[in-house]
Amino acid sequence: MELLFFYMFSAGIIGASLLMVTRANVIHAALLLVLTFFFMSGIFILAGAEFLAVVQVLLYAGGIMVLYLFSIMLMNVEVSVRLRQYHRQSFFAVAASLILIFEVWTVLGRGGSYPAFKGFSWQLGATPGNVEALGSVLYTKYLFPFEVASILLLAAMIGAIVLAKRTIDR
Amino acid sequence: MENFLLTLIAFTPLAGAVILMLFFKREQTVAIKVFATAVTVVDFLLSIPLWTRFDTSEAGFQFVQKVSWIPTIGVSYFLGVDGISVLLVLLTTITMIVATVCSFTAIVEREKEYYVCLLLMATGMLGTFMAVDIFLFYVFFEITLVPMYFLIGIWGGKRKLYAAIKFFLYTLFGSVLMLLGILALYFVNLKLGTGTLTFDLTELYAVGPKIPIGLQSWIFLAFFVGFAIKVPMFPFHTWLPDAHVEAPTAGSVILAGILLKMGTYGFVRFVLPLLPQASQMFVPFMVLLSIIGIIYGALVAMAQTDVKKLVAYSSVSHLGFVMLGVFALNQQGILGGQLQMINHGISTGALFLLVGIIYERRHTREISEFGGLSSVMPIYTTIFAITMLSSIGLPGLNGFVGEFLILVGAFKASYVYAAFAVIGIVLGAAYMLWLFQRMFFGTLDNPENQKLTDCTPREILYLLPMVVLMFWIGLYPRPFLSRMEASVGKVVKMVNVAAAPMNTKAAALPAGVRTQPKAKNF
Amino acid sequence: MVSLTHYLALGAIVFVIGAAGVLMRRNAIIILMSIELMLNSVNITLVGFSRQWGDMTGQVFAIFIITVAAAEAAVGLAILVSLNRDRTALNVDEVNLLKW
Amino acid sequence: MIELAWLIPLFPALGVVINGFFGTRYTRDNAGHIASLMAGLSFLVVLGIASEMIFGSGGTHTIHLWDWISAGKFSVSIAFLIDPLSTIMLLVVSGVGFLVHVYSVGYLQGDPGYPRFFTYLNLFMLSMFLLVLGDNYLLMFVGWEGVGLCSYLLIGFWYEKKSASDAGKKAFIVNRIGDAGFLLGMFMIWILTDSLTYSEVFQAAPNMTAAGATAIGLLLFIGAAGKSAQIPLYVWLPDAMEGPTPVSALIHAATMVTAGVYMVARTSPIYAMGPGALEVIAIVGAVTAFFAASIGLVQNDIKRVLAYSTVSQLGFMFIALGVGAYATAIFHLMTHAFFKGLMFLGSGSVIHSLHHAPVEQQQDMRYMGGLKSKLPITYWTFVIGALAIAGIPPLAGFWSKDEILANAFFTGHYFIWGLGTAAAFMTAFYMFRLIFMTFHGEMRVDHHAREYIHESPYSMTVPLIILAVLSVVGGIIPGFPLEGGWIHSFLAPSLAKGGAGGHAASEAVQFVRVAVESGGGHEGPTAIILIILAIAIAVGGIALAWFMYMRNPAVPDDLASRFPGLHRLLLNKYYIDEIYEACIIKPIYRLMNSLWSFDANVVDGAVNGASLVTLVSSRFSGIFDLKTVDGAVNGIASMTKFFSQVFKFIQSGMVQNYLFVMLLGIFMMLSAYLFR
Repeated sequence: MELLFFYMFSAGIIGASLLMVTRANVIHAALLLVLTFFFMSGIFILAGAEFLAVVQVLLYAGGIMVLYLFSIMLMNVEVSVRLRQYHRQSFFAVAASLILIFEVWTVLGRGGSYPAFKGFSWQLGATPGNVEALGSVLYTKYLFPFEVASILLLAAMIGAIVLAKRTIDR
Repeated sequence: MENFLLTLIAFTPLAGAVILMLFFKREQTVAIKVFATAVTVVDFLLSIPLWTRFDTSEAGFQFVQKVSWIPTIGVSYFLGVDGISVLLVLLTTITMIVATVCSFTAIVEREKEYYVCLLLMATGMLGTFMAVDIFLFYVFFEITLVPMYFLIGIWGGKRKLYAAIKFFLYTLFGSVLMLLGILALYFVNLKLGTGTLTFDLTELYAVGPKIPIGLQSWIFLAFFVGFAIKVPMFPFHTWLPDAHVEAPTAGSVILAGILLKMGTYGFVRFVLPLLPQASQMFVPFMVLLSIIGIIYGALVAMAQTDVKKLVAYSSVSHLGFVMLGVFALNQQGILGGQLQMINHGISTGALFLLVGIIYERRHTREISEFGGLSSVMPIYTTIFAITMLSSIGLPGLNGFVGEFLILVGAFKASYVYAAFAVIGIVLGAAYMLWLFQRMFFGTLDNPENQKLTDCTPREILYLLPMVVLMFWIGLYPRPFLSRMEASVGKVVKMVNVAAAPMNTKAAALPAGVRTQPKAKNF
Repeated sequence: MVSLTHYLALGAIVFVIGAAGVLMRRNAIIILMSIELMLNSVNITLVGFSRQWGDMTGQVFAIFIITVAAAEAAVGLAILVSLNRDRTALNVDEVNLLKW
Repeated sequence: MIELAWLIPLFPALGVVINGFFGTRYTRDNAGHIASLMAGLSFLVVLGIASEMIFGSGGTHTIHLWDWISAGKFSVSIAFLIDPLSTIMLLVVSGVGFLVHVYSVGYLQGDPGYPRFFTYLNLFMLSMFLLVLGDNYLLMFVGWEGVGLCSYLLIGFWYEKKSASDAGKKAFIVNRIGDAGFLLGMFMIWILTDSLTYSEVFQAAPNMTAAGATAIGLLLFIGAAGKSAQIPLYVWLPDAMEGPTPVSALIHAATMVTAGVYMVARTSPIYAMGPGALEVIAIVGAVTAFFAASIGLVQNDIKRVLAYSTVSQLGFMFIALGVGAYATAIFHLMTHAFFKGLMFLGSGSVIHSLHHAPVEQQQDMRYMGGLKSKLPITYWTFVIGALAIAGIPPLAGFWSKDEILANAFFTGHYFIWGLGTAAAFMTAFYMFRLIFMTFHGEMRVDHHAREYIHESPYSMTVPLIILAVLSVVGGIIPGFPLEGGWIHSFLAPSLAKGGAGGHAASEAVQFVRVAVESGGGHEGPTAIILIILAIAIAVGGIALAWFMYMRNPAVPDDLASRFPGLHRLLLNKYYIDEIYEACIIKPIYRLMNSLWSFDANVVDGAVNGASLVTLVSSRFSGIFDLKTVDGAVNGIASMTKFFSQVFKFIQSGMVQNYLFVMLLGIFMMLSAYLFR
C-alpha cells in the first residue's frame, strides 16, 4: 500500500519536473514546478515528516513560486520565448545526465549494508508526533544554526531589495 | 640538583652583549669599552668558584644543571663541568678579559658591534665547554662560528673576506659531518642502548662500547673530520694561517687560545669515551697524522716571512703534540695533552698579543721589516723571550710540563712515536729562535724601528697574567694536574675497554634486546 | 515496504533532471527553477535518511535547506530583475562579463 | 750545614732577580759586584757543605723541597742530592764560577749590556747548580736546558754581531738535538724502572737487561755528546768563542761542557750494566780527542785553539768514562776546569790588552808575539797552565791524564791508548805553539796599539794567580798515588764499582790494584814504563814546538807549503762545518721551502682547488641553469600560454559550461568510487 503511494508520487514528481525543464513557456514551467512540490509533500508525509510536508507546500509552493511568478510578471518574458531555448552544449548535458543516472543506478544497485531500519515511534498524526519531536530538536541541539538561518534570510532580503531597487536620481 | 652557576657564567656575556646593543649609542666608545671589560671581569669572578670549590676526587660532572628542553626528541639543557673542561672554562674567561682589553686601541671603527661579537663569542665558547648534552654542544659549537666570521670578515686584514668565508665553510663542513655522527649515535642508542631517544652524554657513554666496530668506525670518521678540521690536523689545517693572518689581534688570540681547543676537547670528551674500540683501532692513523702535523707544521713555520703565519703554523705543530698525547691513550699522555691545551692557549695567546702590539706600531708583520728591536724595546723583548721559551718548552715554564708528559705518554704507547715527536721539539726550537734572532738581534738599521716605543702600562697589564700563569704552571703545576687527574682517569678507563663486539648479529646482541641484522640504512 | 534505496533513487533522478535543466536551458528563470528542483531532491534524500534512522536531524536540515533555497531564490530573482532592466533578452549566454 | 743546600741555587736566583728587574735603572754599574757577591755566598755555602762532606760523615743526603709533577704513576719532585760526586762538582762549579764573576767585573767594564751580562751569568750559575744538585733526571734536565739557554744568551751577548747571534742559535739547536736524545733516554729509564729519582733507578738498575741498559746509555750519551761537544755534535763549541771570554772560560771550559761527563758518571750503575755503550763512549772519546787536537795544530785564533783543546780534553774524559774509570774522569774534569779556565782567562787578558788593535787582529796569534815583557803575570800563569795541560809531572794535568791513559792501557784498549797518547803529544805541541807565538818572538802587534798594551787590572790577574796555584796543587793532593789517591776513595761510594768493558776491565783494574798493593801507586813494571813514556811525549811535544817556532820560524811555513792539502784541510777544520751546512742545514732549508710551497699550492691548492672547482662548477651550472632549467621554465611558460589559448574557449562566460564541468567532476568522483 505504502509502496504504491510512493511510486505514484515519485512518478508524478519525475514527470512534472521533466516537463518543467523542457517547457519553452516560463509560466508553464513555474506551474509545473508547483505541481512537483505538491507531489513532494506527499512523499514527505509517507516518510513521516508531516511538518516538512506542510512547510513544503506553504513555503515552496506558496512563497517561492509566488515570488517567481511576480518576477516573471515584472520581466517581459515573451521576447525570450521566441529565442532558441536550448543551449549549444545541451546535447552534452543530456548525455552527461544520462551517464550520471546510470552511474547512480549502479551505485544504488550495488546496495550496501545499511543499519537496520528504525522508523519513528509515533503514529502518523499522533499528538506527541513529528512536530513535537522536530520542535524539541530544533530549539535545543540546533538552536544556533536556526538563528544563523534567520540572519541569512534577513541578509537575503536586504540584498534582494538593494539589487532590485530602481535608482531614483534626484 | 639545581646549580645556576654554570648558566650564569655562560650567559653573562650574552646578557652583556644584549645590554650593549640596546642601551649604548655608537658614539659612546669609551663607555662601551669599559662596560665590555666589566662584563668579562664579572664573568671571570663568577668562574672563580669553579676553581676553588672544585672537588678534585670527583671524576664525574660537577655543578650540574639539567632542565629538559625539547623532551620529544630527548634534548635537555644539561650543563656540567668536570676535570677536563673546568680549566678550559677558566682559560676562556681569562682570555676574554685579555682579548677585550687588548682591542681598545686596535679596533677604531664600529666598536659597538665588535664588542657585541666578542661577548657572543664568549657565550658560545663557554657553552661548548660546559654542554654535556651533545645536541646542546652542537648548538654552542655552531654559535661560536658566526661571531668569529664577523670578527675576521669585518675587522680583518686585506684578504679578510676570503679568510672569513674559508674559515666558516671549512668548519661548518666539519661540524655538519659531526652532526651525522651525533645522529648516528642518537639512533644507535635507541636500538642498542637505553632504548630511549636521548642526547644526554652520560647515558650515551654506556652505549658507546656496545656499538659494533664497523659502525663505530664510521661514526669515528664523522667525528674525526669534524674535530680534525677544528684542531686543525694535518690535511685540514690550511684555513688556520689565513684566518690568523687576517683576524684582528683579539680575534686570533681567541681563535688560537680557545677555538682550536674545541677540536682536541671534542676528541677527549666525545670520541675517546664514546667510541673506545674505534679509537683504539685508529690510533696508528691518528698518531701518524699528528706526527706529520708536528714536523710538517714546524718545517713550514720555518719558511714563513709573516710573523702571524709563523705562529699559526707553530700552533699546528703544538696541537699535533696535543693530539699525540690524546691518542697515546694512557694517563700520562692524555693528562699531558690536556695540560698542553691550557699551555698552548696561554703561550700562543700571549704570542699573538705581542704580534698585535708590534703590528699596531708598525702596521706590518713582515719579519724582514724588524731587526734589533731589543735595544729599543727591552721590556717587550723580555716578555717575548719568556713567551717564546714557554712555547718551545723550556723546563721551568709551562710548555715543558705538558710536552714532557705527552712525550712520556707517547713513549709508553710506543717509543717510535716519541722518537719522531722529539724531532718536533728540536725543530720548534729552531724556528722560534730564528724568528727571535731576526726580530730582536742584529743591528737597528730600519729607521722606523728606531722610533718604536716600548710597551705601554696597559699592554703590560694584559700580558702580565699570561706570564704569571706561565711561571706558575711551570714551577708548580700540582693544582692544575690534580684537578684533571680524576676525570682523565675515567676517560682512560673508558677508552681501554675490551675489544669491540664483532659486526655479526650474534655478537651485537646484548642479552634480551632483539635487533634486526645490522642494516646500514639507519 | 519502501526502503531507503527508493528514496535515494528518487532524489538522484530529480537531482539529475534539475542539473540537466540548468545545463540545457538558456533562460535564466528556468535555470533558477531547476536549481530549486535540485535543492528539493536533496530534501528527499535527507528525509529518506531521517526516516531510515528515526532521527529528526534529517528533517531539521531539510528545513534549513528550504530557508536557504528561499534566500537564494530571492537574491537570484533580484539579480535577474536588475539585469533585465537594461537588457531585454534574459539569456545566460549574453551575460558573459566574466569572460577573460 | 747540608740542610742549607737549597741556599746554593737561591743566591744566584736572587742575583738574577735583582739585576734582571733593577739592572738597567738602579744597579747599573755595580751589577757586577752584586752578581759576584751572590756567586761568592753560594761558594761559601758549598765550602761549608764540602768540608762537612770531606772531613765529616760524608754519605748521601737528599733535601726535599716540593712535589713538582705527578700524573698517575709518574711523579717527580724538586729535591737536592748531596753526595761525594755532587760535592766535587759543586766545588768546581762554584769555585771557578766565583773566580770568573770577579774576573768579568774587570773584563766587561764599560760594556752597555753590563747588567744584562751578569743577570745571564747568575742565571747560568743557578741552572748549573740545579743540574748538579738535582736528585732526579728531570731536575737535571731542567738544569741541562737552563744551561743551554744561558749559553745561547751569553754567546749571543753582543747581539749586534750577526755571527754572535748565529753562533748562539747554533749552540742552542745542537744542544737541543742532544737534549732530544737525553729525553728519550729518560723515558726509557722511566719505562724500565718506573721512576726518575737516582736512588730508585740505581736500585732497579741491576735487573735491567743488557740491551735496555745499552740503549739508555747510548741515548743519554747523545745528550752528553750534544752538551760536552763530542764528535757529531761538537761544531757549536768553536763558534761559541764569539761570546765574551769569561763566558768561554766559565761555560765552555769549566762547567757546562763537563755536564755531559757528570751525567755519564752519575748514571754509571746503568752503564755498568750496558758495556756496549761504554765501548762506544770510549771510542768516540778517543776519536774526538785525536781529531780535535789535530785541528788545534793549525788554528790561528787564540780562543779557537783553546776551544779545540777543550774538545780534545773532553775526549780524554770520555775515554776515562768509556774504560770505566769514572773517578779518574771526574778527577780530570776538575783539573781541566782549573788549567783550562786559567788559560781562557789568560787569553782574555791578552785580548783585553789588545783592544786597541783592529778587531779581527785582537784574537789572531799572527798579529801577536813578544807580549812576555808587557804581560808578565798573564805570561807566567799561562805557562803554568800549558805545562799542566801538557802533563808535566808535578802539575795537575799529569796526574789525571796519565791515569786515564794508564787505565785505557790496562783495560786492554790499546788502540784507544794509542790515540790518546798521540792526542797528548799534539796537545803539548799546540799549547806551546800558542805560547811561543803570542808571548815570545818579535812583536807583530799593530803599531799604534802597542803603547796601549799593559798588564790587566788586579781584579783580572788575581783569579789568574789563584787558578795557577790550583793547577799546580789540584793534581797532587787529590790524586798522588796513581789510581789510589784520595779522590778515588772519596768518590767511590757514589760511583759504580769499575766494571767497565765488562770482564776485561775489571781484571785489569784488579791487576792495577794488585800492583798498587805490591808497591805503592802504579809501581807495576808496565806502569812505570807508561809514566816515563807519557812524560817523554809531553817534553817531546814542547821541544818540537820550541824547535819549530823559536829556533827557525820558517819551518812551519815550509811545512805548510810541503803538505798544502793537509794544512788547508786542518785549517778549515776538515770542512766539518761546511759538510754539516751542506748535508743537514741546506736540505732542511730546501725541505722547508718545498714543504711551504707544497703547503701553499698543494694543500692550500687543494682547498683553493676545491673553491676553483666550485667556481667552475658554479659558472657551468650558471650556464646550465640559464640554458636548460631556465629554458625549461620558459618552455613551461610558453606551454602554458599555448594551452591557455587552447582552453580559453572553456572560459566562455556561460555559467552552464562551468556547471557542466562541475557535473563532470561529480561523475569522475563517483566513477573513481565505483571502480576503486
